[in-house]
Amino acid sequence: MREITLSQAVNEALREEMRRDETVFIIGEDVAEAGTPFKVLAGLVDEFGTGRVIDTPISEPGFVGMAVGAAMTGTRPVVDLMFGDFLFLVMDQLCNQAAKIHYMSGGTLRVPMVLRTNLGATRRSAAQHSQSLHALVAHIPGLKVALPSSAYEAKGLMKTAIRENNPVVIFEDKLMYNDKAPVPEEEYLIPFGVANVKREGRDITLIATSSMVQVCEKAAETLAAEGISAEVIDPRTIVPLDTETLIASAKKTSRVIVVDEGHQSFGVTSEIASRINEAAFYHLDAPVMRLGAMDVPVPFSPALEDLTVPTPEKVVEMARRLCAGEMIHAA
Amino acid sequence: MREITLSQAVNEALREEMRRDETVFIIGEDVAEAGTPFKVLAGLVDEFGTGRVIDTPISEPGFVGMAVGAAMTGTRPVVDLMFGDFLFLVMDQLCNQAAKIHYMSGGTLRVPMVLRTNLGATRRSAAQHSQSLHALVAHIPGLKVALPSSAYEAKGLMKTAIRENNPVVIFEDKLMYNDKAPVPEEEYLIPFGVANVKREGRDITLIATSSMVQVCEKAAETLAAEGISAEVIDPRTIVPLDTETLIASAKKTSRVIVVDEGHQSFGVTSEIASRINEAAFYHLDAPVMRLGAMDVPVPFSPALEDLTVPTPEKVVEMARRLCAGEMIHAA
Amino acid sequence: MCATKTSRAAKAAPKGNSEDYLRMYRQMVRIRTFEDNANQLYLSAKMPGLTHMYSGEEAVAVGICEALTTEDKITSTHRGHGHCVAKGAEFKEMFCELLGKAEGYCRGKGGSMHIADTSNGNLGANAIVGGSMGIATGAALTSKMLGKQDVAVCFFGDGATAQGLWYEVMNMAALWKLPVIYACENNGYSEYTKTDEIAAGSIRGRAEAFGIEAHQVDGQDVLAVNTLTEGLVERARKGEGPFFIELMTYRYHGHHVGDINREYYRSKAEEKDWKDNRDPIIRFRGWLVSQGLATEAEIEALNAEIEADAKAAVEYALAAAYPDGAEVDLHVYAPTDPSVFRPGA
Amino acid sequence: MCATKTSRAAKAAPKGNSEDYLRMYRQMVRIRTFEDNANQLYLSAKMPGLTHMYSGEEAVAVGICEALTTEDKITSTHRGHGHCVAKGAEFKEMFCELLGKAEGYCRGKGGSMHIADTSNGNLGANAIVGGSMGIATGAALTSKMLGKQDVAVCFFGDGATAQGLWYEVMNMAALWKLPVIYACENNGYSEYTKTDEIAAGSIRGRAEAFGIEAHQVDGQDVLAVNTLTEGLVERARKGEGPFFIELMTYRYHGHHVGDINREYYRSKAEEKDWKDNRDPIIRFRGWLVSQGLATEAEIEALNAEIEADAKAAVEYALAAAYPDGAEVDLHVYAPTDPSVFRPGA
Ligand SMILES: Cc1ncc(C[n+]2csc(CCOP(=O)(O)OP(=O)(O)O)c2C)c(N)n1
Ligand SMILES: Cc1ncc(C[n+]2csc(CCOP(=O)(O)OP(=O)(O)O)c2C)c(N)n1
Ligand SMILES: [Mg+2]
Ligand SMILES: [Mg+2]
Repeated sequence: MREITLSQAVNEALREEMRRDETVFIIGEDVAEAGTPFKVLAGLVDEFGTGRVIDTPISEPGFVGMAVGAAMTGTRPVVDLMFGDFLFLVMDQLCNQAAKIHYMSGGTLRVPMVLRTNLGATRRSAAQHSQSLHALVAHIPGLKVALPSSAYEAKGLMKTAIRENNPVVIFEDKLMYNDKAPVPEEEYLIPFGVANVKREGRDITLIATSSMVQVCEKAAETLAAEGISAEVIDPRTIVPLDTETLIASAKKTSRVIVVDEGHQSFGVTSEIASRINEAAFYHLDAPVMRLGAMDVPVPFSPALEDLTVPTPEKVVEMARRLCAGEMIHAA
Repeated sequence: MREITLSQAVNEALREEMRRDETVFIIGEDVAEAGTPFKVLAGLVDEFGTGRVIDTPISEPGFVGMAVGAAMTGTRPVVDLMFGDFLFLVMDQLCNQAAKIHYMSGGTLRVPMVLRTNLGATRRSAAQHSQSLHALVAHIPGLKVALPSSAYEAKGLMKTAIRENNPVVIFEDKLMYNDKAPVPEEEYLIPFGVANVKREGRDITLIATSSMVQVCEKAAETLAAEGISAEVIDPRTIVPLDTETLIASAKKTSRVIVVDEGHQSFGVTSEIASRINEAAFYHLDAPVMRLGAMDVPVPFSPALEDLTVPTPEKVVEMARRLCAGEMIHAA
Repeated sequence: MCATKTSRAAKAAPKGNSEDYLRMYRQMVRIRTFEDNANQLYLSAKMPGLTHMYSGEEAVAVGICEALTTEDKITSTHRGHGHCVAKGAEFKEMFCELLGKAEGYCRGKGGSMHIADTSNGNLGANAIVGGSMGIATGAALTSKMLGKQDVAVCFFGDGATAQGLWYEVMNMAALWKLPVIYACENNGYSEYTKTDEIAAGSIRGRAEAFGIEAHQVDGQDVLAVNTLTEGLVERARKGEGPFFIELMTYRYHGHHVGDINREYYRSKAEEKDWKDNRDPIIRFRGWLVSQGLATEAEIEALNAEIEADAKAAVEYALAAAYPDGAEVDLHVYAPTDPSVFRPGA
Repeated sequence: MCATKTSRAAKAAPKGNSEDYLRMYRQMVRIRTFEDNANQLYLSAKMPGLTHMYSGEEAVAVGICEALTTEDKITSTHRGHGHCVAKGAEFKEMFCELLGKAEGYCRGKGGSMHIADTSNGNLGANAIVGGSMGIATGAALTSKMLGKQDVAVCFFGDGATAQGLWYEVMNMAALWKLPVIYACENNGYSEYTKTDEIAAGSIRGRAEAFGIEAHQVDGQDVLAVNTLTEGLVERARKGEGPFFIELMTYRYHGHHVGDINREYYRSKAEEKDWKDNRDPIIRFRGWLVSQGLATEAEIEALNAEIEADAKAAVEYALAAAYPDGAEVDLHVYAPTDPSVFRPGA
C-alpha cells in the first residue's frame, strides 16, 4: 500500500469531504495561502477558494463562536486551532455553547463542527505551545474527542468527524506530521468508539493514545525480547471510549499500563484506569498503572523537556516491575 | 461554639485578611454595593471602599488577566467569578498565564492570587450556571484547588489561599451559602493538602468533596443503622491532594467509594480512585468505585436535574453492594 | 392566536397598513402579558429557578423582529422572553419550558435562559452574557456562504459590550460584509451597576471603529425601531452589512424576578418616570387610537384576549407533564444516520 | 557593558544630551546584533526550537524603553528580544535562556518566548498573542492601588488587536484612569497575512472609542518615538492615562527564523525598500554624525564593541551547563514561608 504522511492524510480527508459536501468549510488563522504553519492544508485554497478556506484574524473565541453559529444553521465548519494550547481561549464557545446546544434545545438544534488542533511536547516550544489538553474537553459531555495515532487514523477519523452531527475535537500530534504510514487509495472511514488492537499479547496490556502508541509499540518490542508479551491497544477516540475492548484485554492479560501524553493527574490515564479497575478488578494481578506526562508546565530547555513525557524506557521499566509482581511489594 | 453561615464565613475570612494585609483586594462583577448576587461580600465595601472592593464590567478574561498582572507586581487579588461556569471564559488567563508564570520565569515571578467561584447543581439554573468544573483546573500544574465542605472550611481555606504565593482556585457550593456550621471566634487557618476525617469507620471509606461530604455523612448514618461502619473523608484540597490519608483509610476499610459533584468521566473521582488503586490494590476487597455527576449537561427541569447528581441513596446503594461483595459478580 | 409571520416573498413593502400596526401592538402586549404571568409564577413559587423580565423593552424586540422573516435568524439573551415571543413563539410551549415540562420548546431541558424556537429562526437564549455574539455572526456567515438571503440579528445588553468576543466578531463581520445586525438593548444597567460605571467612551464609537455603520434609536418607540430596522435589513440582504443599533430602553423589574429591593442602585422615581412617561405600549396605543387605526374598545378587547390566552397557557403548562426521567441522557449527542459513514455516502 | 538605566529620581529632564542619544543608538545596535547572532544559532542548528526576530523594529523598543525607569514595567511578546534588551537585559543571560541553559534569565525554563527580566521590570514575553494585555493593565492597577509612580507599557503587534482581551482591559483602564500605555507595533503583518486583511476600520479609532487618547508615530524614528513616549509617560504618572500608540514599523526577517520563502505573502522589493530607505539604525546613525554627536569612527568602534560582546556571550552560553534534571519539578509552585500560615501572622 502507498505510504503518505499524517499531514497529507489530513489534507486528503479534508479535500475528499469538501468535494463531497459543499457545506464543509475550513476556518482559522493562516489556513489559506499559508496552509497553516505546519503546511497541513497546503493547496486546499487553490481548489476551494478563499470562500471555503477562510483566513481569520487572531480571534480564536470569535471564529470558534462563528463556527458554532454556522454549524447550527446548515454548514459543517472545520475549525483550525493552530495550537492545542489555544483551547484555553475558546473553552466558553466550545464547552458552554457547542457542547450543550443540542441538549439545552431539547434536541432541536445541533452543532456539526470539527475542531482540529494538536498536542505533543518535545518540540522545544515551551509551556504555551506544547500542551496536550485532550482530557479537558473529554470531561465535557456533548463533545467527542479523537486522537489519531498515525496517518491512517488521521484520515479515517477526520472523515468520520466531518460527517458527525456533533462537535468533535481532533488532536493531531504535531511531531507526527511528517511520519508516514500505509493509507489506502480507496475511501475509508474509521468509526468512533472502536479501539484498535495494534499488537496482540498475553502478559500485559499497554493502552496508548496518539503518539504514545508508537512509544508503546517500541516498548513492546523490547519487552518481547525479554519474553514479555505485550498487547498494545489504541482507543482512537476517548469520547466515546471503547471500554469493552479495553476491559476484555485487561481480563486476558491481567496487567495494564495506560500511557498518554497529557498531564497524569486528573487526566486521561486516570479515567481509563478507573474504568478497567471497576470492571476487571478481580481479574487483575496488579493495579492498573498510569503513565502520563509529568505534572509540570512544559519546560523549554531540552534537558528538562525530555524528562516530562512518557518514553519507551519508562514503559518497559514499569511493565517489567508489574510482570515481576513488584508492585505488590510497593503497595 | 457560635454557628455562622458559609457566606458569613467567607465574608469574615476576607475581612480579616484585608485588615491584616492592605495589598489584598477584591475584584469582580457587582462585588461592591451589591456584595455579589449571593450577597457573600455584603458590607466589605463599607469598610474597605471601592478602591479595594472593585466592581468591574462583564469582562471575565479582562479582570482575571489584570489580577494576574496585579499579583505579579505586589498585590494579592481575590477575584470573584460569579459562577463556576464562567471559568471557561478565563481559562487562558488562568491556565496559560497564572498557572505557568512562576515556572516559565524560572521562579523569578509569582502570582499570589485567589479565584473564588462556585459549583453545584440542583438550583434550577440550567446548563450554563450549574457546572462543577474543578477537575479542569486540577489538571493544570501550577494551580492549587480548594473545595470547602462547610462554613468552617470555607473560612480556614480562604485565609490560607490568600496567604499562599500561588494561584488558588476556591469553589464554594452555591447551595450551601446559607448553611450554618460551628466556626471559632479565634483566628484559624486550614493548611492545604491535609484531609479531614469527618467520621471514622471500619467497613468502607467514603471520600467526598464539597457538598458531597454532607451527602456521604447522611449515607453513613443510614449505613450505620444497617450495621455498616463507613468512614467519611474530606480531602479539602484536591491540589495538593492528601493521598496518604486516603490510602491509609482504604487499607483499613478495604472498600472505597469516591463521591464528587463534577461529571464522572475524566473527573476528580477517577484521579482519586486511581491513586488509591495504585497504592492500596492488594489491600482492597473490591474495586474503588466512583460516583460523580452524570455525563450530561445539567438539565433545567427539576424532574431531570435531580437525577444527575450523587445522592445519599445512591451512595448507600453502592456501599451496600460493595460490602455485600456484589461487585465481584459484576466483574 | 399567534401572530403569523410573513415569509420573505410576501414581505416586500414597508409597514403601512393597519394590520401590521395592530400586529406590532399585539406582540408588545403579548410580551408584557407573558412576563406578568411569569412573574406571578415566580412569586407564587410555581416556577423553578429565577427569570429575567423583559417588561419595558417590548418595542425593541417587536420593532426589530417585525422587520424580519421567519427564515431570518435571531440570537437572544438571558432576558429573552421578549425576543422569543416577537419572533413568533407560542405561549403554551414557552410556559411549559419555563416550568420544565416536556412540551416546552426544549422539552424542559433549557428553561427560561435557553429557550430556543427553531421553527421561527430563534437560535436560542444564552446564559453567558455575550455568549451568542459568535453564533449570530456565524449564522450570517452561513447565509453568505450558501448564498441565502437570511439576515441574523444578535440581541445583547449594554453590559455585554464589555465582552471581548463582540470586538472579535465585529471585526470579522466587517471584513467579510456579513448580513448581521448587532442590536444593543441599552437599558442603563448591567445587573446592579449603572452602564456609565462600566462602559468607557462611546458604545456606538466602538462599532464605528471597525467601520460598522452605527445607529442610536429610541427603544420605546416601536415605529422608530421598526422603520430603522426595515431599512438596515434590506441593506444587509444586499451585502451592505453589518450594522449596529443601540436601542435606548429600560427594564421595569429588577435584574431578575428576585431583585426586589433595588433602591441602592436605582431610584423609584427613575423607574416611575420611565413607566409613566415612556412606556412603549401606552405610547403606541395612543398613536393607534389617534390615527384611527383602532378604537379604545378594540384595544381593550385585544388585551383581554391576550390575557385569556396567557391564563389558559399557564394553566395548561402547570398541569402538563414533566419529561420522563429516561430523557435525562437523551440529546447529549445528536444522532447521525449510520449510512453517512459508509464510504461513498 | 550593559546600558545602565536611570532610576526615577535621576531621570527628570527630557533627553537632550549626547550620552542619552548614544545610549539609544547603542541599544538599537545591541538588539540588531543580538538578533543576528540568534539567527545564526538557529541556522547552525545550535538553538532549540524557533524564534522571532525583532530586527527592523529596534526604534520602537528603544524609543519607548528609554522613556521608562527601571521600576516601570513592560510586558513583551513572542517577538520579545528587543523589548528585553531595551529594558536593560544582559546578553549573557539572554543567550543562555535562548539555549535552555541554567544561567538563563528563567533558568532555561522559558526560552525565547517567555524571557522575563524582573530586575529591570520586564514582566515577560508571552507566547499567547495578546496574552499579556491583562498583565500589563494589572501592573498599572497595582501602581495606582499602592500609590506608586510606575507606568506599565504593554507591547503587542497589529495582529494582537484582534484579540477581544484588549477591548476588555482598555475599557477598565479608561474607566479607572490607569497608568498603562498600549504600544501597538504595527509591522504590517500578522504571521503570513497582511494587516489590512485582518483588521477592519481603524486601529487607533478602536482605542479612541474607549475614550483613550491615541497616537500614531513613525516607528523607524527613535527620537520621534522617544519624545512622544516621554510626554505620555509623564502624563500617565500624573493620572492622565491610559494612552495608545500605534508604531508603524517593519520586521526584516520572516515571521520566525524558519520562515524563509515568503514571497507568497510579501515581496522582496517591499523588504528591500524598508531596509534600504527606512532603517532605524542607519537613520539615527546619520543623524548622530550630522549633529556632531559622534564620529563615524566612534560609531564603528561602538558597533565593534557590541559585536565582540555578543560573540563572547554566545560562546559563554554555548559552553554553559543545562539545568540539572532535578530542576524539572522545581518552580511549579512558589514556596510560601510556613510562618505566614500561623494565626496572627
Ligand atoms: C459571562 C457572564 N458574566 C456574568 C454573568 C452574570 N450576569 C447575568 S446578566 C448580567 C448583566 C447583563 O447586563 P446587560 O448585558 O446590560 O443585559 P440586561 O440584563 O441589562 O438586559 C450579568 C453580569 C453572565 N450570565 N455571564
Ligand atoms: C492566541 C494566539 N493565536 C495565534 C498564535 C500564533 N501566532 C504567533 S505570532 C502570530 C502573529 C502575531 O502578529 P502580530 O501581533 O502582528 O505580531 P508580529 O508577529 O507581527 O510581531 C500568530 C498568529 C499565538 N501565538 N497565540
Ligand atoms: Mg443592561
Ligand atoms: Mg504584526
